[in-house]
Amino acid sequence: MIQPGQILSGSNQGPSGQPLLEARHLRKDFPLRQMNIIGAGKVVQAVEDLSLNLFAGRATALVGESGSGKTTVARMLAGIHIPTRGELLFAQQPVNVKSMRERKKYLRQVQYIFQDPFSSLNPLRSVRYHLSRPLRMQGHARNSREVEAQALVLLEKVSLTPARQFLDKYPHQLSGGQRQRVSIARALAVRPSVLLADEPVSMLDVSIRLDILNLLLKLKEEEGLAFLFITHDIASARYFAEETQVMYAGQMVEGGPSDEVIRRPRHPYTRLLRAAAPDPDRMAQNMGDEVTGDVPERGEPPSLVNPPKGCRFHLRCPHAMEICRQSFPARTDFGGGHWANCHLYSSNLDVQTTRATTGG
Amino acid sequence: MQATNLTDQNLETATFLSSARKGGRGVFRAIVANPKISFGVGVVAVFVLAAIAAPLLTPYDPSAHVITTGVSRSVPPSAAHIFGTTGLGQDLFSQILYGARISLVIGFVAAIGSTLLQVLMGLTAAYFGGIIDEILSLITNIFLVLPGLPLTIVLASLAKASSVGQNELTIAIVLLFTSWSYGARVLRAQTLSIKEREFVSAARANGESALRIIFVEILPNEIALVASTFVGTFVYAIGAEVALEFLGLGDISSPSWGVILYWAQVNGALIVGKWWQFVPAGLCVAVLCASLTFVNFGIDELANPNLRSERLMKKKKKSVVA
Amino acid sequence: MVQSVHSNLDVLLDVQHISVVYDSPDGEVYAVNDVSFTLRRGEILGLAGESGSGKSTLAYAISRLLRSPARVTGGRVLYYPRTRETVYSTSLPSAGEEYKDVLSMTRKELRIFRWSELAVVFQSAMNALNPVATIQAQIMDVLRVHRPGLSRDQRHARAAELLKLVGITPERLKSYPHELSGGMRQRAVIAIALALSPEIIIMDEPTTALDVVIQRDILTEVMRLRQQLGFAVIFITHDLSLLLEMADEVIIMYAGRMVEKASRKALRQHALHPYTDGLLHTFPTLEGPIVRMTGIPGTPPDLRMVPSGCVFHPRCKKAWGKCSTVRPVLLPSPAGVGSAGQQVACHLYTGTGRDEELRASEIVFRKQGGEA
Amino acid sequence: MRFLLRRAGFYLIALWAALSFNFVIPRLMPGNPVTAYLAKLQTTNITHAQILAIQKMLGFNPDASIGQQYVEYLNAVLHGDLGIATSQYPTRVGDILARSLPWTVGLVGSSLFLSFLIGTLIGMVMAWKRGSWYDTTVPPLLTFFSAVPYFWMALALAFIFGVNLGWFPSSDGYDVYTTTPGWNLDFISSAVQHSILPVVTLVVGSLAQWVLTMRNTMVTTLSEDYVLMARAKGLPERRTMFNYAARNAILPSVTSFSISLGLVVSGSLLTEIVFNYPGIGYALYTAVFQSDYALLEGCFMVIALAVLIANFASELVYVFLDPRVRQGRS
Repeated sequence: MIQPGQILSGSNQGPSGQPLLEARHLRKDFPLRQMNIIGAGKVVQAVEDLSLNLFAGRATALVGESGSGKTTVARMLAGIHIPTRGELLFAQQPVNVKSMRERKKYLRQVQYIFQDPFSSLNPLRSVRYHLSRPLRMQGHARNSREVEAQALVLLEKVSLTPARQFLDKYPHQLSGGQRQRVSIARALAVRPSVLLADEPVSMLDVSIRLDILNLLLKLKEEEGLAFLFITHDIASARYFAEETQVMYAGQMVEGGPSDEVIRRPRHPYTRLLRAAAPDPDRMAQNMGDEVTGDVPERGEPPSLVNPPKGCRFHLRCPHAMEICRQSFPARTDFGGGHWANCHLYSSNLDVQTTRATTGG
Repeated sequence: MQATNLTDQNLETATFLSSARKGGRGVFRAIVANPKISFGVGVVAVFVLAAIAAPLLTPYDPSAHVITTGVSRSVPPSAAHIFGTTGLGQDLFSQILYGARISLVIGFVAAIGSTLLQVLMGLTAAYFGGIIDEILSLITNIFLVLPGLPLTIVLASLAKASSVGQNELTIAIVLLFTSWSYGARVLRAQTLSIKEREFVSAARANGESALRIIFVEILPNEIALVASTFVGTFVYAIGAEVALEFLGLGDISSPSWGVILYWAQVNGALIVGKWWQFVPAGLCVAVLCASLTFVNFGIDELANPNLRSERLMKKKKKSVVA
Repeated sequence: MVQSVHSNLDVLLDVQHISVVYDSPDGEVYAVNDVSFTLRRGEILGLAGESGSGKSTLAYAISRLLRSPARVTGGRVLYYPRTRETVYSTSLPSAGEEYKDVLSMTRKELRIFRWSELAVVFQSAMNALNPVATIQAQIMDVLRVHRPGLSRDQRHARAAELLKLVGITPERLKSYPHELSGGMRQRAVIAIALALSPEIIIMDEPTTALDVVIQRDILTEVMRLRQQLGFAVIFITHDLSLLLEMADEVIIMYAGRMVEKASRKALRQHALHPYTDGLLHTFPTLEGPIVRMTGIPGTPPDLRMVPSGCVFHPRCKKAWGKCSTVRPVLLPSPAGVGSAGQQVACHLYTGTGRDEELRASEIVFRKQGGEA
Repeated sequence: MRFLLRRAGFYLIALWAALSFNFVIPRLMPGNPVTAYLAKLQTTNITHAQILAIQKMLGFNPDASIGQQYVEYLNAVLHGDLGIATSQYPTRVGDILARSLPWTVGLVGSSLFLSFLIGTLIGMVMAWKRGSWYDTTVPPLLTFFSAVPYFWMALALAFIFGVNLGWFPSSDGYDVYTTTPGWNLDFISSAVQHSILPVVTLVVGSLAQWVLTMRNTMVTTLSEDYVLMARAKGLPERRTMFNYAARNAILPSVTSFSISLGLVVSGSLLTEIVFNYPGIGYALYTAVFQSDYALLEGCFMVIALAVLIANFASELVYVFLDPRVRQGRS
């Protein structure tokens, strides 16, 4: 067990070997279903162009506000939504999510952990039932004796001990943290190699959040699972994931090693997130004075039905320029895997970006 | 249709059912504990027992003409004839007992059939969504908006005219087809809300089949609602069946509550003051329907505790400060 | 028992031994258990605690907004109004009386007291606003009831002024709540709260449902308005790091009991109660090395089966004999420990031998930089 | 606005469905519809015109295809030609319906309005004063009354107040002997007198539906934050109850209007029979009694049309009451 206070290693070396799960230029538009049949098919452009790689034993965090499309990304990777464009590769083999057979084989490797512990378990079913379904579906256990044995192992793995006591409990007899552990155990039942965690701790009490995060870290390190960690809290992204990518209104804005992206943010939006995040070490006086520009809609992400052209952040960006309204900026690499899509850097303007007062 | 609107019944109440599911005993204890349900079920049980044990309770054959002499064959209630006799001198008490069988059977058959139809329409529309949902909802809403009883009257009278003939089964089927729409809409609404819950997407991501998700994962969480719409349909069916028979669309030869009232109306019992020809039968219908509606309120309170009348809580100590 | 008799005018609210009970089918549940504290004029008092800690119940008890089955079973809430010159305020207590006990106010007095002296900002603005009425209607009805003297367009002007105050364009007066975004709805609720420039504003997790950026905007706004208008704020949240940034004083609640009260500075430097200390170490940091942290073991308490003695002892690393039997009382921190005015309810600090060496080892452990 | 257009479209489809039912049902019944009717009539002297009338009513001319018959039937109906009422030969069905519709509309309209008003008020007060003595006595009482079949309630009221006590007339729509229909005073007063018992029957029968719907939604509305905020604002009780709680709690009642409307209309048909009140219900009764299928289907169509129009009106009221729907975001 990792001791408290021990510096987490492996957070800064680069990924080794081939990515387990690759997403290349995924795009997702949801048709806005008009009630009247003849209505023009308006579309919600949820995710514009997403690429990311998941490596065994490492975690990539996807950070963004509500409505940024981060959950849609997770659902695309979990085969719940079918991407409008772009492709998905598992162990370098393209995955055709449309075919039921291939999807089922893919789902044996990639499991989803849901956000709300109170609705991710069927209230009328016991913990035993929840674990037995995946075990039987994937053929890991054929009869109830094998199911019980493997279920007990799973409960031990998520430290719900004494396991036998939890086996026949109902969801309403468990606390939020315990329910989340059961849904993690359910995900582990199919012996996956990739776990997609959609804000696994944001609905939990502060004191038990770290227990769940540490459990997931243990699974990452000891079982070598690859993680996608979706969150709106950059501090937990830095704590949990080696890689972080930031999304805004369906567009990728910045990415790279977590420590680098969060402590030395380059994209104005990441800086805004950094400045806005509650930081106990910062005194109350300079309460984010630099952040509150006078843009009336300053705090609201744009609607995704007809999003603004070019970089969708230009409405709220203190450094917005004319070019930002026309075209989406190309990617600029800052070395060490740290990149950002922003005209401040990409259209090689000579303007020297003033050192932002916040951050590193 | 007396079904109460349970669309906003939230899932937490399902935990009540699951906590009562420690074994059959748990559910039974929960039902008996609720005063409204136990009272309602008790009264219905009395009717059912009376209907079954009819031959033991009354010596007369319901359609036999017992009173054949005297000024009028219709005698007021007396020791011999607890509820008096009909215009043709038949014993009303036995007619009501045997009649109970018909009303209960027709009501039950229509209610069961209608509930199955409601579950089928509601759940498939909600689960599959898209075009299927549009079409099924359109049909449901049309049946909901069209006035139920007139349609039933038209169907029943045409059935009577054609060779299908006039028997309880046709009435039950007619009632079935005109009573399912409200329940289907309510069930669809709730299934839509449950479908969004994450344990359903978890099951789907796990590769479970759609059928299994609907009937094993979603339906059990709606038992309270299905029970409530079943009882609501039962009440509607009884009311409609009695109304049809009152209009003479039932089998007027076989004694049932509606037919008793039909003959009361035809013989002008009202004008000549022979109240016993329509009061007992009417009361039976009212008491049965009321007790069933009571069961419905009990189910509502089981499903949505804050509907329970506050009075029970007030018995506790008065609070220090208002 | 903390005696707090304040004659000087800077005390606004003196809460003494408040207890709140929920009547549940299986007996009475103590949601708030014997809590006392004072609120000074213009002070931001943070109320921190996890779910089930009773922080919201305490705030609603003080403002007499509790709904059955909750009811106050003891204590007093002494309100010291400032006799103000501005036309908006009506001084409640009759001449000579220095304070008014909110809990024993008559219905009429309560109606005058509400919103003109104490206003509330609810958590999810979406259902705190009447969905079928315009924002303007919901501002002006308060003005019509409490400021009968104002004419219709004076009220209209005041409504527009309030919206401008919180950064919303006055055209939005005519719109309905569902037409506003999350951030704007919350600002509209704050505008309504400011309508009668109350002395106290209770904010029940005002920004929890909002995104980080909007939360920052709104909190900055609240700080600016407090500077400008001088009202006191009772700020309820589960996010302790927020309070460490903006609150003057912070109260930590656990299972209905007040476990610690300290200033922001004292809390950050030397949190006394093990639960507070644990809470402070559950926030991953944005700076410094990434170090494995542990949350607080065990699960939050079930108020129906509250552990004996100190409620926190099952989860407390430093629990010893007395903790599981005797309930600790809230006492000012002993000399040389913590800072002035800091209160804590923990046997570590009741000066009975056993706690001295435990605490000594505690200070030694901390000096070696044993934690972040 | 788009919301209203969509709803209007729906009601047109519903009307079309009602018409099609009328056309399809007789054909669905096994056996040749015309011979079945003739056998039913048992009258010996069937004039050729009657046979034609029946055939026309059924749109049944052997040579035309089903499709043609259907089209023919539809435009006949749309021109108000509902065929001949065989029971009151040669009067046209349309005329009978025109004569009796106003009575039913008056009866149903007034009793629906009264029961909605009284029921909603009682429900509101009961929820507001939850836990008082009548919160536990009124619901069971109302449940009993609403469970009583309408026509039986009519019989009981007619018997007690009409026949025995004689307070109110217990049959006919107006005093046929002394008054002549028209806009003269004594006809109107006699009509009102005659309508009292039927209206009371319908109101008592349907009251429970409104009271309980309103009470349940009011109970949930009262626990909403905006009601708590209204109280915190120090607004007077009455204003909080009406402007905040009731204003929102009334919405589900209006949407459930369509269900209750159907119930009250059905109830009125039977009540009219007991009071032989000259409305559609009575016409329907005679049609059923004398197997006059043209009149029967005519009645059904008129009732369906009235119910659809009433429902559309209730949707208009709902759009007016709920701003969220006005922007087409239903």
